[in-house]
Formats: sequence, structure tokens, C-alpha cells
Amino acid sequence: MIPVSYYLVLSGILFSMGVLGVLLRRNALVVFMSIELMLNAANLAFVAFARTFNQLDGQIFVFFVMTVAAAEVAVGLSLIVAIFRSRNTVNVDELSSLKG
Amino acid sequence: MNFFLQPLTLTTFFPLVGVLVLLFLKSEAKSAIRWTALVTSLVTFGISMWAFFMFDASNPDLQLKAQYNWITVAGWNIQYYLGMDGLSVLLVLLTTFLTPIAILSTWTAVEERVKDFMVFFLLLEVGMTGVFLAQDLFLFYIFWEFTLVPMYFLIGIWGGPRRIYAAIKFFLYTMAGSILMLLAILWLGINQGTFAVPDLIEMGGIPANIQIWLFLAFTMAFAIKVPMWPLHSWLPDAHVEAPTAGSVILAGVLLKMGTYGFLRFNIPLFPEAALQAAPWIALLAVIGIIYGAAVSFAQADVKKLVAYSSVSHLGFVMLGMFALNPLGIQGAILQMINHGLSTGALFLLVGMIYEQTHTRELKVYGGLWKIVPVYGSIMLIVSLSSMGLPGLNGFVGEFTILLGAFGSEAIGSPWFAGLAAIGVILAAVYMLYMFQKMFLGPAGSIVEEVKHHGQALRDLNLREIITMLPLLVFIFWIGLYPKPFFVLMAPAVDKLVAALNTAALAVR
Amino acid sequence: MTPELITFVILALVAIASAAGMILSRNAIYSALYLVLNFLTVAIFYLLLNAPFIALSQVAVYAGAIMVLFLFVIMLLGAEQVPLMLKQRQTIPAVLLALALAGALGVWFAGQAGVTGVIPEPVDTFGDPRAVGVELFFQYQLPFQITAVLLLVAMIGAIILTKREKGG
Amino acid sequence: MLLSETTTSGLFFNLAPWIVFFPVIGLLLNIIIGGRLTEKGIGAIAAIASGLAFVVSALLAYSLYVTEGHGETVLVAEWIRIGTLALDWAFRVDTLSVTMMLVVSGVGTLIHIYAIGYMHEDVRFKNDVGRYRRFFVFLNLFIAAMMILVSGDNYLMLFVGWEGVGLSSFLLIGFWYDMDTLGRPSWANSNAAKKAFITNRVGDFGFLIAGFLMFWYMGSFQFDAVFAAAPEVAKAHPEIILAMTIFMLIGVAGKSAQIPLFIWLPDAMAGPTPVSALIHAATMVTAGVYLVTRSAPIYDLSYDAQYIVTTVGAATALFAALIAVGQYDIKRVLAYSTISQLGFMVAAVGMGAYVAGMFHLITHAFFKALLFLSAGSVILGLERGHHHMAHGHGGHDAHHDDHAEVFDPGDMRNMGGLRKTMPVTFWLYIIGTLALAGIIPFAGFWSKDEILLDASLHYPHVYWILTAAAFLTAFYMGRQIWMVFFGEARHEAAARAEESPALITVPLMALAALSVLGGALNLPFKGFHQLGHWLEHTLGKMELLGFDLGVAGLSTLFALAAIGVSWFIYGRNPLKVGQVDPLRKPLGFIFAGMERKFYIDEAYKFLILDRYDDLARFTADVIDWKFWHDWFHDTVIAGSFLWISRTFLTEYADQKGIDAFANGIGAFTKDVSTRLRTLQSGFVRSYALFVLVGVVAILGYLLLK
Amino acid sequence: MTDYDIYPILPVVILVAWAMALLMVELFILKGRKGWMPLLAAVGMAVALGFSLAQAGENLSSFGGMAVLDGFAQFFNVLFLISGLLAIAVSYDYMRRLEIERWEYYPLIMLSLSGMMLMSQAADLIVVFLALELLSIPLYVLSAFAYPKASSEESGVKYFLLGAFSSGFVLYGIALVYGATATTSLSGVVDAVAGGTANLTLLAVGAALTLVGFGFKVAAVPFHMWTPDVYQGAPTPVTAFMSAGAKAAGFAALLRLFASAFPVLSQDLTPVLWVLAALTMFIGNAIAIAQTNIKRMLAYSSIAQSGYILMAFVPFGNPEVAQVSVASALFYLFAYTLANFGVWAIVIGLEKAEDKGLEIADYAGLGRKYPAMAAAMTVFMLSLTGMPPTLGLVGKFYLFRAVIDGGFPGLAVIGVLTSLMSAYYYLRVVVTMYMKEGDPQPVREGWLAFTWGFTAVSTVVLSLAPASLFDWAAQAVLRLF
Repeated sequence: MIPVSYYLVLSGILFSMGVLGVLLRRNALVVFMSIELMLNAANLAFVAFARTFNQLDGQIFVFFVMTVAAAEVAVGLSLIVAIFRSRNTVNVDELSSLKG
Repeated sequence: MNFFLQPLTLTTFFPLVGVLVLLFLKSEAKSAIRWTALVTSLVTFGISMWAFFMFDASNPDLQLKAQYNWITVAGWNIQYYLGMDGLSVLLVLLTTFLTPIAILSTWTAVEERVKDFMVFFLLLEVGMTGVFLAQDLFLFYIFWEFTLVPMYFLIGIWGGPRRIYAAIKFFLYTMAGSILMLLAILWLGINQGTFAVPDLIEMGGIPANIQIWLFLAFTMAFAIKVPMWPLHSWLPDAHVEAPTAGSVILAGVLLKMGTYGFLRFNIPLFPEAALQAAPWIALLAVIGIIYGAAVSFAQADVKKLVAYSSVSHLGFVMLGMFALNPLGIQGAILQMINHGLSTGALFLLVGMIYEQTHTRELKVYGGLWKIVPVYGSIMLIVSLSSMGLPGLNGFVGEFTILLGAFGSEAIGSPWFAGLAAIGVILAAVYMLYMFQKMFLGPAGSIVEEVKHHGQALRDLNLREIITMLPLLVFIFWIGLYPKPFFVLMAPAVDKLVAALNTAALAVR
Repeated sequence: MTPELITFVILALVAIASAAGMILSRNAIYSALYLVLNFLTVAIFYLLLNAPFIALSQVAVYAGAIMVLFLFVIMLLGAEQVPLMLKQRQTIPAVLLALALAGALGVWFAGQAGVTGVIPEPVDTFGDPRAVGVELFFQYQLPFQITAVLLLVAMIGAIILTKREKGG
Repeated sequence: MLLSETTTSGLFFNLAPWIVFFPVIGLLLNIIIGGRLTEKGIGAIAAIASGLAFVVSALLAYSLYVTEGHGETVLVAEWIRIGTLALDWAFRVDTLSVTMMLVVSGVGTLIHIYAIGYMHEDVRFKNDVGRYRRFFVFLNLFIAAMMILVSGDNYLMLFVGWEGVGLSSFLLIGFWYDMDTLGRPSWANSNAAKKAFITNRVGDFGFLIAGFLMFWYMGSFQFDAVFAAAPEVAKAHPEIILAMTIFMLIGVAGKSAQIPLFIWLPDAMAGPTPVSALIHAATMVTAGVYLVTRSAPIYDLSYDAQYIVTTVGAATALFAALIAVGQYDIKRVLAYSTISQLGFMVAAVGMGAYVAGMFHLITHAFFKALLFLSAGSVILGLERGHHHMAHGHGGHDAHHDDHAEVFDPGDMRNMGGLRKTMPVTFWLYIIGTLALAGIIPFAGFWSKDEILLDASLHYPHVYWILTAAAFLTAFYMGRQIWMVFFGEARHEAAARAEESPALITVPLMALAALSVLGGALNLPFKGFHQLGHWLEHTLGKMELLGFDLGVAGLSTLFALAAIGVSWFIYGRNPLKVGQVDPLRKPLGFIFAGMERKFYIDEAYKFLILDRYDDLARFTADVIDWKFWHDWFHDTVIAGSFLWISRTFLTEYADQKGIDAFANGIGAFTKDVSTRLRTLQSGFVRSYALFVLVGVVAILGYLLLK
Repeated sequence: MTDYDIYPILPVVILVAWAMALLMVELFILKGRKGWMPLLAAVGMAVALGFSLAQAGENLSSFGGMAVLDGFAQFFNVLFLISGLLAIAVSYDYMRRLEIERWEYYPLIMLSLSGMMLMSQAADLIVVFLALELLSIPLYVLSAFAYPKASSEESGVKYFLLGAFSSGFVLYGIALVYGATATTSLSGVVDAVAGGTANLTLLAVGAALTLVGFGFKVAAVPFHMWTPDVYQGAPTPVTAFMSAGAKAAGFAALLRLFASAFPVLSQDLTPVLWVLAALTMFIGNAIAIAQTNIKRMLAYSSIAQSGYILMAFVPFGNPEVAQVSVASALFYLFAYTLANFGVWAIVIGLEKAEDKGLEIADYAGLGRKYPAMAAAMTVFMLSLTGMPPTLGLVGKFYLFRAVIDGGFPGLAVIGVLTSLMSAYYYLRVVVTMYMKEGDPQPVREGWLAFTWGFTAVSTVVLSLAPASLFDWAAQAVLRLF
């Protein structure tokens, strides 16, 4: 069997890539996807740990995270849609009228 | 005894009754507002006199104590603790005494937002009295900070052209000092388990190396308030911009809170540190004396001149206090009162003429004595008192201070007092300069100027004379027969000095 | 190298590559599709980690429902192209910091062999829907109810934000 | 309270406080009801108050006479009690203080009477009748203060009087505060007043320091206690005694116009003439002499101190006499003469010749008061003449019109030939002059001679200096007589001058009598020495010198010679209008120096006053305002405060919103803040970047820790 | 076996049920009568508040230990419910005035509130996470509630993106905590640590990452940058609710996690918290000085205030002091909430359509024209500065005491110095109100006036008699450890 730490390292890498996506992309949708990637990486870690302890708790946690992700996506996408309607853009850098 | 019927509680909080009444008055009813404020402050003075008659001068300890547990939950041990002893009794009376006088002086000077003015003024009185009476550090701190607020409004709303700048500066400087004190207070409260000053003094036992830090933290707060050189920069701004009554209270009472703080907290709480710091504070005090006098002399604005003279005068107070012997300390306490009376009176007088001429430039004045002889004579007496003419109050204070400082073991060298005595010469220089430029010599351009506007400079009216009269009485009384005043403070000061001597032995 | 390990490495590389593809694709649709691929590989990992129920949920909910929603919105908004613009001031610090983050996490995880070394195989029913369901409805009753409310909230929110009332 | 106790011994000691109370009552009466009284009434109240003080003094003297000089101390109230410091309001009645009281109240009363008439005219010439009352209030104030000075039982009470007389001197010098001596609108008189006060304050500084030393080494301010402790201190710390006496000497120099603080006295002549006579000749300026005499037990302990004091006195005597020669103002000559004579006295008491000093103090009070008042009479006479002259020309309010030529009634060059128009004054003046010049048998002869004799025995160099000064004294007085009373009138006003009324001349006659007979107080013959014996009760056994024909003869010879020389120069060929002083040519720049007081005032102004002024202005404008206030407090403290905040700004905030606090930091701040403006840029991604920075920082810390 | 006693979470249940009912009821209320909605919502909250108050002194747990009811939770529940009530009081008029009356607003507030309350009652990380989302998601929506106003939408999107980003960190942190201790229950964590089975390194990293997430929620520097933008853009009542409730919820979670589960990490995390607190105080105050828009100014001020509360975390590992310090944080939060709502009520009163009336300069003349309002504002400013006679001073006193007690005088010095800085900008509002001439025209509306009046009076009165509040805060933390 593969040492669980491999999964963890992978999860760390994916998480960091998600973070990087948030930092680099200007398309709000892609930014959002990157956040999903971060959540996903966390889920991987949960499942890996669950396997370590041979416990279901970690898996259950993942289940809840997915639900949360779904809820977030619903709200997040409708926000993005709303702002696209009024500004006709999904470029997050153009959302900078509030500053200082 | 009922909580509210204790003399000290009543003295402190009675002005709130006036505030309450004021809130129900229409702001157009200016006369009613003024009378309400005046009567309130007079009654407060009466109550403080009642307290004074119950005060036993021969007892060195706190008296008329009002002591209740206030916040004793959650590991706190905060008390509502008021008390009066020889160190504070005169200052309390000074506060309640000057307030009605200051209110009286606003009778025609303040026409704008009279109600707000009086509310703030009475609130200020609560804060000031509280500062002098509070015996619990927490309570003290609350009163201490609280005084800032009404004063800030008094300067900021009714002040001169740069009032906002001055108000903010006043607030920030004072607060800058006091927040460090807050930490020191907390340290004491935590480590000694109580905030009650008498208990803290009795406990003692703060290691010398920590004492120094606490001493410095308290010193920051008080030195800014005094103000000691070189922390005086807020003073001219605040004084020049403040309305007359504000200046009177500022000079008369608020500055004393700083010196009183040294006396009440710094010296008894940290005797070892006080002994170590004495020469340094004396040095700053002497610099302040000379510096204040010199700067004062060079001012073209009367009010500024008087303001800077405070730096010089309070230098004397600090010098005397840190002589740490009975002479110096008693002189310092008396000098606090003297400065309150004399400088307060000076500000009143400057305000009275300003009301007519709307200028404080020295160069436009001159020859006024001929035109307003009563005013000139009173100004002369007050100036003389301020420069320490024997027979008037200023001398008694300055003399005992210098005498005490000259032989003080804590300061350790007569040079400080010797140099400070030069301040006596310089005081004459700037005070006479002011008096000359305003009242002597040929009539200044302002006389014509005022005439030009269809008026003539008038002499003091009855109200103004009544305002000044109590001050003059005390100026002479203290000058000629200060013994009753010294008697009041002697036991308390002796007790303080005895404790210091013990500490001095411990240091050696 | 065991076959298992080879599978893992390959899948891991796919996961990383698809994540990179998502980040770097100019077109949001490609990004979404790369993300779906990433989710699918992760689902396989779940299977490898004895979490079949979660794996299925991952495919159904994540790769399926959620990403479809994404694609749907992308299409709705006209698949607007927002340039990638790697030559911006933030790129270098962002990359360095992300590397640092990955490095820090990697170092910690790699050093966790003591805890995460060889683990005994769990019982067969581990992670199957029934076991998960039991946990979910008994032990995790409260969170389960919360998620219900959460979804309700999300629904209300989505409706409010996208419903444009007449004259509003 | 006090009167009830007077009879305990059948004597009047307990009346002592009334020497102060009477004048105080007088001045209060005048303040309160004076407004409703006539001028005569006001003057009468003041004069009676002073007179009553004299009566009390006399009663005290009688009491002392009865008790054979055993004085008493009368306690009025405790004043300051702190620890070991015990100060009382207590009056000391002994022969020394009573002598001073008599002089002060005696001469004072005469001058009060004189002033009733003098001021009546003066306020009319100066066109401000309202000031009449004020004058007498001040005059009574002076009497009260002077009485406190001479009768106090401790140094501090003495100091109260000491400063009190300084104050009244200030008020009276600046009496005509809105003009100069010629009545023109000016700051001159008030400047003179201020100068007097401040110079005196310098002296007071010395007094104070001496007092501090006294308290910390001798433990008291009370005379007896101090004197009792002094010998031990002298043994243990001789330097302390020296320092104390030197500091006290500074006080003496201030009050008694000695080098280096004499500069105020000539200017003090700005005050009305009675003031010059009373305060700046007869009484107040002698306070220094009194102080040294009073402190005799301390001075006796230090030869160095005595040497210094006597040298200062002698130098002053000569120096002032020199300057007097070059003056034209009738009162100024007398003023320098006063300084010079004070020098004699200080020299005397410095030598330990206290009786001689006191003796000269008394006689000088008589004849110098006489001279001043006569000079005042002369001035009034000239003013009257000037008034007539103006009327003669039809001008109505002459002294008020802007005449092209301003008439100075005190300038001797405007006088001449007054012996005809003002005969009474002339004779009175002659008496005063002879007394001052030391011509036998006038009062001045006896007292001055005693000083010279003492000096010749103990301090030869002082003797010669003083003799030279005496010679010059006779010379400048002679010069004055010739210039004022002889020759021809050099101004129309002098020609039209009128004799003064009796109210003025009668007090002068009294003083003249005293000037003639005053020497009888202490004739240097065996069996006389009344004053010496009288004072011995207080000062202890004295060396009472006899009459030395050599010294007396020499000084008389010198005096006569000086008068002769002055006749040769000024009497033989009287000055003509516009003629320069005949001494100017032969003496050259020395005379210029005499005329200009050897530029002492200028030197002080340049070396001290201007420097202090510069220093004060520099401190105020540059150090305090520009540096502390604007730069340090506002720019550095407040500025850095704002800078900190601006540093994190994106948008450079609106300056107006931040008030004036930010002045002076604008440009720099703006630069920095624009550079850092992107921090709060509004960009989601950069916000996220900051979150990551935080995360990495924390994780990095955990990793590397 | 697991117990499902809902009593411990009864207020939450009531709130959720009420919110759902309200959504239904709204359909049946006639168009002109919808003004009943806020009132109904308030009644629901009041009922919940009543139950919550009645729960004082309880110490229960339920749902298999996932939810607890202790003094701490009760304190926060009451605080949240008060915030909620005040939020409704300040909302009603505002929504009508700015024409954004959408009746889902009130249920959303209530649901968010239930998330906050769950947060304080959570004893399991999963509940913490879900509660976090439950409180956040309605807030994302509410921030954008004034759509199609651009600034409001922008604020919503920003808040959402950054919020989701930060919850990613929380989640990852929880994963690591789970990995370190094999449990998500807080008591399990404690047991694991005590039993020596925990991997402390992983635990530290996990705790640090949760700290990041919640640091975002409470606006700690450097996770604060969303705050001013979102506060400015969101409808002002939402901002008020956010700045009081959401912040308090973040602190509730942090306090519970750190004080009860992670004390063992104090060695590692104390310096981190120290720096965070110092930075937050300093930067929040420093930037606030330069603001001219009152909403932004208050946003930075709220950042700074978080810094003060964060100070109380610093000694969390010192058992002798931790009680005091947590209690002081509670106390201060209470004081902050009162003053904060008061300020926002006044800001709402002065706000005009199209973001007018939001400059500090717009407050000129308030002191003369509307003395009571200005006086109340002054009280709030003084309270936030920490001046008497206000609760803010007492709160700071308490906080600084905890910090000094914990042995961090340096931090206390930074604290007092930064309060000095804060005095400058708080005072500027007072200066503008009283010392400058102007003609402000605030809305005069009963509920707004009630809000600022009530909070101002409470702020002053409680400062004079703070004992009961002290006691409450102190009791609240007793069972936390």
C-alpha cells in the first residue's frame, strides 16, 4: 500500500496550486474554480487521514464539505452572474471601485 | 451614611444636578442658564466648605472617606474611594472656588451656545474635583481622563481661530501621557492586588528597578499635564485659543492635576524612585523656570505671555516638590494654589479687556491705566502677586520652595535653587514688561481704535469687580497670613516626608 | 516500485497537470474541463483510500453537478475571455509564496511517516454507503441538519441575487 | 488687641505695629473715600497718617530712653511655620530701628506736607488732576513698607519691606508713566520705573540667596538667633559667612545704588521731586546701609567681607561724584551726589564704623531732602515762570501746545540769577549745599568727618578715595550754586521765576534747621557721642572716636578749595546762553564721560539687556516655537504620526480633512504614500496575496522556529 | 448512544424555524403590510433571546457532544441576538429609504444569526466549519443586497471570493487538526493531546491555518484587506451587523478553539498572535487616520478594535491568566458591539441615497442642530477611544490588565500607543460635529433613535456599574477550560 503521506504531499501541492490560481487569475469564475480546487485538496487530506486512522469521521467530513461547496457555488455563481449583468465583466481586477 | 449625602461624594457630583437642570432649560433662556450654572457652582462651593469644616487639619490621614466596593468581581478589586487629606484639601477648595468665578466671567463673554458651555463647564468641575478626591487608581484614572473631554469641547467650540488645532493637540498630548500611566496603574493593581492608593502605599515593597519604570510612566502623564519643560508645547496653543473661562480653569486647576499627581502618586508610591529622580526633575524644573520666563518675555500676545509664565511658575512647584522636604513640598502645594489664583486672575483680566478690544497684541496697548484705573490697579496687584512680591501670595510659595530646594538633600545641590532664584528676577522682567506695555506709557492705538467704533474703553463693571474680588482677598490673605494654609497641609506633608526618610535610609 | 505506486504516481501527475491546466488555460471552459479531470483523478484516489461512497459523491456531486453548473454559467456569460496576463507584478511573489506554501506543507507531510506509515487494512465495510449513512444520521445528526439549512440559505441567496423583479 | 496691652509696663512698645498700621489706614482711607475729598483733605489724611507714625516712633524712642535702650519685640502674628522654619510678623523695637523710624517718619511727614503744595501745582502743569490722590496713596504705601523694613524682627520681614519700598519706588518713579520728565508723551518715565524695579530685583536675588544660606547654616531668619549662631558657623565654614555677606552686598548695591547696580537711581529722578527727596535720597536708598548695620554681627566675622563692602562703597562715592560734575540737570546732580554719599555710608558701615554710617545717614537725610525739595522749589519756580511767559505771549495752555522748543525746567543751563527771584529757596539751598560739602558747623561736616577719620585709621586707601570724593562733592555743589543762582537768567522762564508758597518753603525751613543742627546728634567730643551711645545698646560696644584736627582740617580745606575752584570756573564768569561747559575743553573726553555717566547705561544695555532680549526672542521664536512647537512637536511627533498612517494609504487623502496638523510634512508624505498606494488597491487578488503572505509568514515561523 | 436533546440549541432552533416560517408568511402578507416583516423577525429574535437568557448558568451538551451550552455560548448567544435585534432596528428605515426592500432580508439575517450562535455552541470542528459557512453565506448575499448598485455587488463578490478563499484555509487547517489527533471533536483534541497520541507539529500547523481563516473573519492584519471595501460597499445595516456579529462570531470560534482545545500550542503560537495583534492595532489605527469616508474609517477602526481583542489571545496558553484574558475579550466585545451599533445607527441616519452623506465632513454642524444625536456619537467615539465615562475605557482597562498580567507589557504599550492614534481620528468626528459649521439633515426615525439612544445610555451606565457585566463575562469563561 502507498504510504498515506504521499497523498498528503499531493494534497498540499494541489492546495498550493489552488491558492496560486486565486492569486493569478483574473476571471472570477476561474478564481472560484481555484477555490474549489483548494477545498478538494483539503478533502483529499481528510480522506487520507481517515484511512490512516481507519475512521469514518474524515470521510463524513468530506461529505459535508461537498455540500458546503455546492451551497457556495450556488451563491457564488449567482453573485458572479449578478455582477456580470450590471458590469458586463467577470474580470475581478475591474472590481476595484472600492479602495483606499 | 447615605451614599449621596457624604460630603465628598456630594462635592464631586453635585454639579451634575445643575447639568440635569440645564438639560431641561431651553437654550434661548440664556439668563436662566447662566444663573443655574452659577448657583450650582456656588452650592458646590458651599458643600465643599461644609466638607472643609468637617476636616480635621491635625490628622495626617485621609478623612471623610467614602469607600465602597465598586467592582470586586472577576478578580477585580476596584473601589469607589474618595478621601481628602492635607495634600488635597486646598486643591479641592481651589477647584470649587474658581469654578463659580470662571462662570461669572463668562456672563457676557459667552453668547453662543450658552447651554452647552455651562454643561461642559459643570462636567469639567465634576472631573476636576474627582481627580483631587479619588483614592482608588482606577477611579482616579476615570476622572483624570474625563476632564479631558469637556475641556476639549470648551477649547474646540468656544476658542479662538485655531481652536480645533489647539483642542486636538491638548487632547492628544494629555492622553499620550496618561495612557502610559494606565499601564502602570494596571501593573500596580495586578501585582499588589488593589487599586486603593493608601493600601498601596502601606504595602510598599515594589522593587526599586520596577519602581523606576512605574515612576516614569506616571511621570509622563503628570509631566505633560504640568507641563514640565520640554513637554509644554501644547500649553501655549491651548491657552491662547481657549475661551477666558477655559484658560482660567486650565491654568488654575487642570495644570495642578499634574503637580498633584506627582504628590499623591509618584512620591508616596515610589519613594525610592522619587529620591533617585529628584535631581533630574529639579534640573528640568529649573530649565523650565528660566526658559518659561525668557520665552514669556519675548511674546507679543498677552495671553501667550501669561501662558508661558505658567511654565515658569510650575517649574517652581516641581522644584519645591522634589526637594522632598517639608519646606519644599508645603511651598509647592501653596504655590499650586497661588498659581491658580494669580494666573487665573491674570487670564480673567486679559479676557475682560479682550472682550472690549478684541485684540491681545501688546503693541497696540499702552497708557490704559489712565483710562481704566480700577482695572489697571487690579492688574498691577495680580501681576505683582504673580512675580512674587512679598506680602502677596506668590512670594510665600516661591520663597518656601526655593528655601526648601536650596537645602534639599534629595536634590543635593544648592545650585538648582540658586539658578531658580534668577527666575524671580526674570519674572519681574516679563511681568513688568507686560504691565508697562499695557498700562503705562502713552495711550496705545487701541484707544483710538475702540473710540473709532463708537465706544470708549470702560473700566470694570460691578460684575467684573465681584469676579475679581474673591481672588484679590486670597492674594492678600495668603501673602500676609499663610499660616492657616500651611497648618492644613503640615501633618500630611510631614507624614509623607517621614515615609520618604524611611525610604532614603533603605536606599543607603 | 509496486504497481500501486506506479498507479499513484501517474494519477498524481495527472492531477497536478490538470490543476496546472486549469490555472493556465486562457479559456474558462478549458479550465472547467481540466478541473473536472482533476476531480475525477481525485475520485480515484478516494477509491484507493477505501472511500467508495465519497468517491462516488465526488463524481456525482463535484465533477457532475457543480462543474456542470460552472460550465453552464460560463456559457451563459458568453464565455468571456479574460486574458491570463502572467506578466503582472503579482506573479512572481505569488508563485514564490505558493511554492513556499507547498514546500512547507510538503516538508511537514513527508516528515509524518511515523504516523502515516503502513496502516492495516480496514474492515471491508469501511467507507461503504451504509456505514457512512449510519454515521451521518446518528452521530452527525446536527451537522446534517445544518447543511440542510445551509442549502436553503444558498437557494434563497441564489434566487434573490438572480431574480430581477420588474422595476427593481 | 494691641492697645489694650500697651499699658502693661507703662511704656509704649506695644504700639510698634501702629507705625505700619497708620500709613496703611491712611492709604486705605484715601483709596476708599479719597475720591470725595478735596486735595487738601487727601493730603491731610496722608500727612496725618505719616505724622502719627512719627508720633508713635517718638513714643517708642521715649520708651527706649526710659528702659535705657532695652528694646522689645512685639509679636503681631505667626507668619510661616514649616518644620524648623518659624517666621513671624514681629516688630523689633531697639535703638537702631527706632532711629530709622524717626528719620523715615520725620522726614517723611515733612515731605508729605511739602507734597501737598508741590503736587497741587505739579498735577496742574502735567494736566492730570486726577492723579493727585494716587500720589498720596503711594506715598503712604512707601512709609508703611519702609517702616516694615526698619522694624522687622527677622530678615524676611525686612525683605518684605525691602521689596515693598521697591514697589512704591516703582510706582512713584513711574508716577507720570505716560510721559517723559518734560511732560511729552513717552515711555521714558515708565522705563525708568521698570529699570528701578528690575535692578532692585537683581539685588533682591542676592538677598534671597543670602537668606537661603542663612537658614540652612544658621537655622533661622530671626536676627538674634542668626547672630547667636553666626560665630560658630564662621568657625566651621568661614566661606559661608563670606558668601552670605557678599550676596547680601548685592542686595545692598541694588537698594542703595552702589556699583554695579547704581544705574537706576539717576533715572529715578523721573518721579516727582518729593519722591526724589524722600525715597531716592533720604530714606529708601539708605536701606542698604541699615541692612549692613543690622547685620553687623555677621559682617564683623569676616574681614574680607568688610574689606569688599568698604571698597565698593568708596569706589561708588568717587565714581558717582565724578559723574555728578558733568551733569546739567539740577536733580541729576543731586542724584549722583546721593549715590556718592551712599558710597560714603556703605564704606563706613563696611569698615565697621556703624555709628558713623548711621550718623551720616541721618544728616544726609536732612540735607539731601532739603536740597531735593529746594531743587523742586526751583523747578516749580521755573515752571511758573514758563507759564507766565506763555501767558505773556498769549498762548493759553503752554505746556500742552506743541512748542517747537521744549522747555526743561530742570536744566541748569536754563537757569541763572535765581537768587533774586527766589531768595528763600536760594538761602535754603545754600544751607543744604554747605551741609553736603562738609563745611563746619553744618551737619554734614560732623558726620562725614567721622567717616573719614575712621577710614584714615583703618583703611588708608579708602580714606584717600573718600577725601577725593569729598573734594568733588564740594566742587559740583559749588558749580550748581553758581549756575543756578548767580549770573544772569539764561532763559526767559528763569527771569520770570517766582518764589514758592509757604506750604512748600516752611517744611524746607524745618529741614534746613535740621541740616544746620543735625551734627549735634553725635558730636565727636568726650561726653557727647549721643548717637553712638544710643546705638551701642543695639550694636554692642563701639569704638567712639574723638575729634581729629588733622583729618577735619584737611577735609574742610579741601571743601573750601573746591568751592573756590568752582567759583573760579563758574562763578567768576557766569555761563551765557548756549555756552558749553567750560570744563569740557580742558578735560576733553573725560568730561564727555562724566556727562554720559561713563557709558555705563550703554554698556549694560549692550552687554546684558540687549543680550537678554536677543536670547529671549531667540528662545521664544526659534527654540520654543520653530523648534519645539512647530518642528519637534508638530512636525516630528504629529508628522510621524500622520506619516505612519499615510504610508499605508492608497489614495492620498484630502489634506483638508486632516486639519493643520499635517502642515510641513506634505511633500514627503505624498511621495511615500503614492509609492505605497497599491497596498489597498481594491484588487481582490492582491488582498488574497496578502492573506498568503500572512499564511506563509506564520507557517515559515512554525517551520523555522 | 447519541442524544438529540434540542434544548441546548433551542434558541437556534427557534430562530431557524422562525426564519423559515417567515419566508412562508411573507407570501401571505398583503403588499402594503409587509412592514410587519421586521417586526415579526424581531419577535422571533426576542423569543430566542428570552430562551437564551433563560439558559444562563446551564452547562449541557447534546448531539453527541457536538453542541454545547455553557456560559460562554450563552454569553455569545445573547450578544448575537442583541446584535440581531439592533440590526433589524437600524435596517427597517434604511431599506425603505434606499428602496431595497426585499423581504428575504430578515430571514437571511436570522439565518446568519443562527450560524453565529451555532459557532459559539460548536464543540466539534465540523460544526464550527458548517456554522462558519452558515453565517457567511447569508452575509455574502446581504452584502450584495443593494444590487444593482455597483458598489454593493462589488462588495458582495469581494467578500464572497475572499471569504471562500479563507474558508479554504480553515478547512485545510481542520483537516490537519484531524490528521494530528484523529478526531474533530474539541474535547477529543484535548484528550488526544493529554493522551500523547497527538501529532503536535501537525496540530500547530492546523491551528495556524484555522487562525488564518478566522483571522480573516475578524479582520486581523494581514487578513483584513477585504474589510474596508466590503464595509463601504455593503448596505450600511449589513455592515453594522457584520462588524458586530460576524466579528464576534469569529472571536467566539477562535476563543473556544484556542482556549479550550489548543492551549498546548501556546509555545508555538503565542509569538504569532503577539505579532498579529500588534500589527492589527497598528495598521488599523494608522490607516484609519487618513480616511475621509466614515464607513471606511469605521472599517479600519473595527480592524483596530479586533487588534485589541486579539491581545487577549496572546496569553491563551497561560492557565492562570487565560481565564481573565478570555473574559476581558468577552467584555470588550460587548462594549464594542454596543458602541459599534450606536455609531452605525447614526451613520445610517445621515446616509443619503447614492452614497451621499457618508463623508466625515457631512457631520459638520450636527452638534448644534441635533445635540442629542451628536452627544450619542461623542459617547461612542469616546468609548471606542477608551475614554471615560464609557464602557470602552473599562473594557480597555480589563484587556490591558489581562495582557500585563499575562506578561506582555510590550504589547500593552503598543496597545496604549495605538489607542492614542485612534483618539486622533475618533476625535475628528467630534471636531467636525461640534466645531465646524454645516447643515446636516439626518433622518429622524424612531428605531434608529432608539438604537443610538439605547446603546449610548448603556455605554455610559454600564461603565459606571460594570460589575454585573464583569461577573457575567467571568462566569462565562469558567467552564471553558
